[in-house]
Amino acid sequence: MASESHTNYTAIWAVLLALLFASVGAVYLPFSPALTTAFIFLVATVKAVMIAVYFMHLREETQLIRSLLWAPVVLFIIMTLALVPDIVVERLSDGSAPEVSAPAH
Amino acid sequence: MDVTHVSEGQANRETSYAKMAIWWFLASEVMTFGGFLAAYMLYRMQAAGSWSVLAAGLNPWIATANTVVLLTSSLTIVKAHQAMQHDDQARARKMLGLTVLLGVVFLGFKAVEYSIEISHGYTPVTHIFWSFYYALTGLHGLHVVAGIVVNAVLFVHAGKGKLTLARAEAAGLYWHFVDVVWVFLFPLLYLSY
Amino acid sequence: MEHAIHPEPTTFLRKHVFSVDHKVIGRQYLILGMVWALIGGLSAYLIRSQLAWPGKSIVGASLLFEGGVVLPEAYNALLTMHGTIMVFFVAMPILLGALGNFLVPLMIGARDMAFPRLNMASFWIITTASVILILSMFVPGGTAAAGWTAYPPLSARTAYTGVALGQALWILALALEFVSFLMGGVNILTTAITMRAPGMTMMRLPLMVWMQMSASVLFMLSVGPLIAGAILLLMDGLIGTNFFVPLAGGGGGDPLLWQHLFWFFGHPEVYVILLPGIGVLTEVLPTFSRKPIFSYKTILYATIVAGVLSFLVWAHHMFTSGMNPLMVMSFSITTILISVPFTLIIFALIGTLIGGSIKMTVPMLFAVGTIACFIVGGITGIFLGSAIVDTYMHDTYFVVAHFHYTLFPTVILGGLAGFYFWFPKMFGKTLNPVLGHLHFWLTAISFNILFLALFRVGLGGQVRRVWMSAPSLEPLQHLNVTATWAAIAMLLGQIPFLVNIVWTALAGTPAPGNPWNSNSLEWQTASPPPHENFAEIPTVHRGPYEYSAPGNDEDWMAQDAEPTSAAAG
Amino acid sequence: MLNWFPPEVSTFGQDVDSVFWLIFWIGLAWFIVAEGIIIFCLIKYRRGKGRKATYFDGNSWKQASWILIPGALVLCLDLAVDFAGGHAYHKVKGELPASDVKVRVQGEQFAWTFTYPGPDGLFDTADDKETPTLDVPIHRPVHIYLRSKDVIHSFFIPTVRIKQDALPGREIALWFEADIAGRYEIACAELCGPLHYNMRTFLNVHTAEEYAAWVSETWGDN
Repeated sequence: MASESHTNYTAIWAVLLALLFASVGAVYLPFSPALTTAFIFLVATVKAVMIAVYFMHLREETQLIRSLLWAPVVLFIIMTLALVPDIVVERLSDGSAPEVSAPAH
Repeated sequence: MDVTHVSEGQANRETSYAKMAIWWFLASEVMTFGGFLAAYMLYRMQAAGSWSVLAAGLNPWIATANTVVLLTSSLTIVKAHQAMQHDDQARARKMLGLTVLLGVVFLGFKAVEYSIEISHGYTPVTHIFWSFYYALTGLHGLHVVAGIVVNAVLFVHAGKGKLTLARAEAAGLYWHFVDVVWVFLFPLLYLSY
Repeated sequence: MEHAIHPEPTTFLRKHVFSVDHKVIGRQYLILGMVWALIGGLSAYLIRSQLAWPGKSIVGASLLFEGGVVLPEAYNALLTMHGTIMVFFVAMPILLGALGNFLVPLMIGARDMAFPRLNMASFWIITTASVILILSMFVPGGTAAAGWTAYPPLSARTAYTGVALGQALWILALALEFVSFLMGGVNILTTAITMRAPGMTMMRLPLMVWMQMSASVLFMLSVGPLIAGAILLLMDGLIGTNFFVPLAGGGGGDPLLWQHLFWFFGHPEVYVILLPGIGVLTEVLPTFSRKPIFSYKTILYATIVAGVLSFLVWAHHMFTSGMNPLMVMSFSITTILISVPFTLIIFALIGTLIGGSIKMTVPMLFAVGTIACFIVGGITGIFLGSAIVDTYMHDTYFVVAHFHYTLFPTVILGGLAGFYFWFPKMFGKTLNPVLGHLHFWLTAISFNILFLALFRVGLGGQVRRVWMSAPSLEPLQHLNVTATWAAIAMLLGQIPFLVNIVWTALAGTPAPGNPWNSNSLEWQTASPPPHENFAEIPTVHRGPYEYSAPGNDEDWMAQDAEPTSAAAG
Repeated sequence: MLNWFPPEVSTFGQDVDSVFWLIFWIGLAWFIVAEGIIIFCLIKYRRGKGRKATYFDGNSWKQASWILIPGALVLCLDLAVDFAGGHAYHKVKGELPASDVKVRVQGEQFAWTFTYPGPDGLFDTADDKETPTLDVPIHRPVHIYLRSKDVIHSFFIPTVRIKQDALPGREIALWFEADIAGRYEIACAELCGPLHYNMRTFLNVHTAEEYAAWVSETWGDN
């Protein structure tokens, strides 16, 4: 069925760990929060793609299964971007919101 | 009833029932976690950085160790799948056992982390950040538990030499998915601004 | 190695109750859907009676409400249950569960679904969800009463509606229903892709199979955010978190987020219900026009385009909800554009009638009735798609009439077209056509009177989900009364249908394997099909719509008939 | 024309109605075309004695054009409706025109309350007045600042053709200018609990003199 994959999984695993420590370390570097956040999520995306391609053998899959991964990711991005102008807005903070809220402060 | 009759549609996709089903399932799971992560990210953006002071209540070191554990478990389960390609049931069994063990270690770390946070007074109703923290890690944790159960069952099958490649591959795909979710959860919760 | 078919069950339990046979599961879904349809119909009767004669005692309601009077809290619970039952426990089980499960393996020439046990589990999960939904009506605090859309903060806090456990059980019932149809969707897709008979290429699939597959894909890609939202809403209700309830100090959650998560799922959901309805039409119309479906490719590509677009239109349910006006404009444009693929599909279905030799049997009557009514639904959608007109129309009875004109034809009229068409194949007996015709005219006429009256009431400014219409709308009250009498006539119109079923079950004449001389594979085996569907897996030589093919004396040619002359499609 | 709507009394009411009628006539035309073809086919092609169906599957471009052309026509009409609707929408929901008449509308479970800033023009000052009905002058734009105290309500004045959900935790601004004096009904359009049907009040559009009298009577002292 799938070709005898001789890719060295341990090497990929090592790279993943390296990327992990890079992103954890990045938090302590004196860059602006925006830059650090961008770097961290870039690293996370690279790790996700590596796992998908190597560990989940995506390269050997049919186009249908690859599209199964792309469709939800694209829909997720569209939904999140479409919601930004509605949720990420300044809200009332002068106490006129509901009194009947949870005991949580 | 003629069992040997092999139709053109079935022959080239015979072993992919389990894989086809898992990928469809993972597509809907990506959307479910996507809905969660979208809600969390949007609220965090709306809070414009005010959550980072709350996130200080988290312990990134345990989480980093957890990420190492989960990445390693992804390695062991892909080795189990590799072993199954050579129909090496014994090695697959060893690797599956390691995966189950690492999964339990992950949950152990999580339990320790939860107890620390609750002892500091951070409960799901403390603040919406903590509500999201417990909701996200809780749901992910449940998926880890489900993965451990499946892998344990396959571990027993491998012990009796009855494990099939399709099932090992499907369990592997599911476990890698759970790992990918954590790969995104970790920076979102512990490292972001 | 062919997927070994499960052995034929022997005990009554394995044969009829805990069965893994897709045919038995299809029948079980059908019965579940029809029982819920009666309950949903009775709740509609109570709602309409309260609107026509506010505060009065309703005939037959005294066993539910003391004195037969529906109070406002009970009214809100009724409208919540009516919406939830009709969408999730009638439309989905009948169109996806019954028709999907029963037809897909037969139409592609397979012996059963790819995962028979998963298929059985999906039925028993939705049955558990049904039990939970019924239990949620009898818990302290009453039934969920925040509408089937359950907008927070109304649905998130007990203080606002007095409902405590009812809302949580309602969410749980929905979550289980989603799990059930996720399993069903995986099954249909895996089966249709990997288990087709030899020669059954993707372009020779009957369009019903394509519609079931696209409906499953739409459902699986859209349900995720709502599952996330449901879990958050559950935590808001039970634990008291603030995901959707804002805090006085400006923190806390945002109710708009729930609306987005709900409608991101909500709109693809209505296409999940619509597409199998169109799938019924693409099988019934060619069979009784003795003519191929008009432009198989256009319908297929229009369905795919409509499916993709359906993920980009959800916010037209929220034009007046405080959304950013720029977002409102972009969603208004995509919403109005989605009328184009559906125009193509509807005109292609009408094109199937042109040049045909049409026999108005009962299934054909229901199918043509479905198209005729759906056209009204589609056109009134344009009003609601235009943001400025929707500002006036939103949450009025115009919207209620619009979505009934789209959902009712596809689920009830389209579902009944499928029921009368495949009843001989499913149950091996022939229904009485006279009762069928009577059933159609009673249902169709009363449906049109009911909702045309509500269009007018909606234009007059009557707001939706109100226990009593506004005093300023007194001049339109006679329309409310007419609509209620039409609703009662429609419910009574179902009696010939029930009589027909009972009479056929007891004394119906056995049905032949291919009563309508139709081409697709399910008609090429016995009625009802044996346990393993086909004695021998058929080899397919042509598409499913080769009716009146030139050079062929018969006016039909089964998909698996040997190619005798040059007529091989 | 057919008087299906309540009379429109605001400056942009005419725009809303004109877009409605534009869609109505286009829709009616398509309705007649589509239903006409169906009825025509059912009669002409019914299975009489020996009527044989003609075989064409519509997959060739020539035949498919029978439906692609109407589809393209619908696309063009859709775009026309988009532009007409978009223009009117921008007029209603675009930036608010300048105005000195401001009212804070607060929706709470089962009542609307209206707060007027009073002579100093500022909210949350001593001279604010709160009334159960919305009193506005004629021919002058009015700013509404919509809030909600508990659940989602929807501020709906049919005759003025505006509707806007009141979200708890947010203040949403909208405007209208009434050009016919009178007393018009205000309703809540979003399900907000058991007495949602009863959450109604009135919009009083006063002529200039009446408005002055109302102002002096409400703020009697100065």
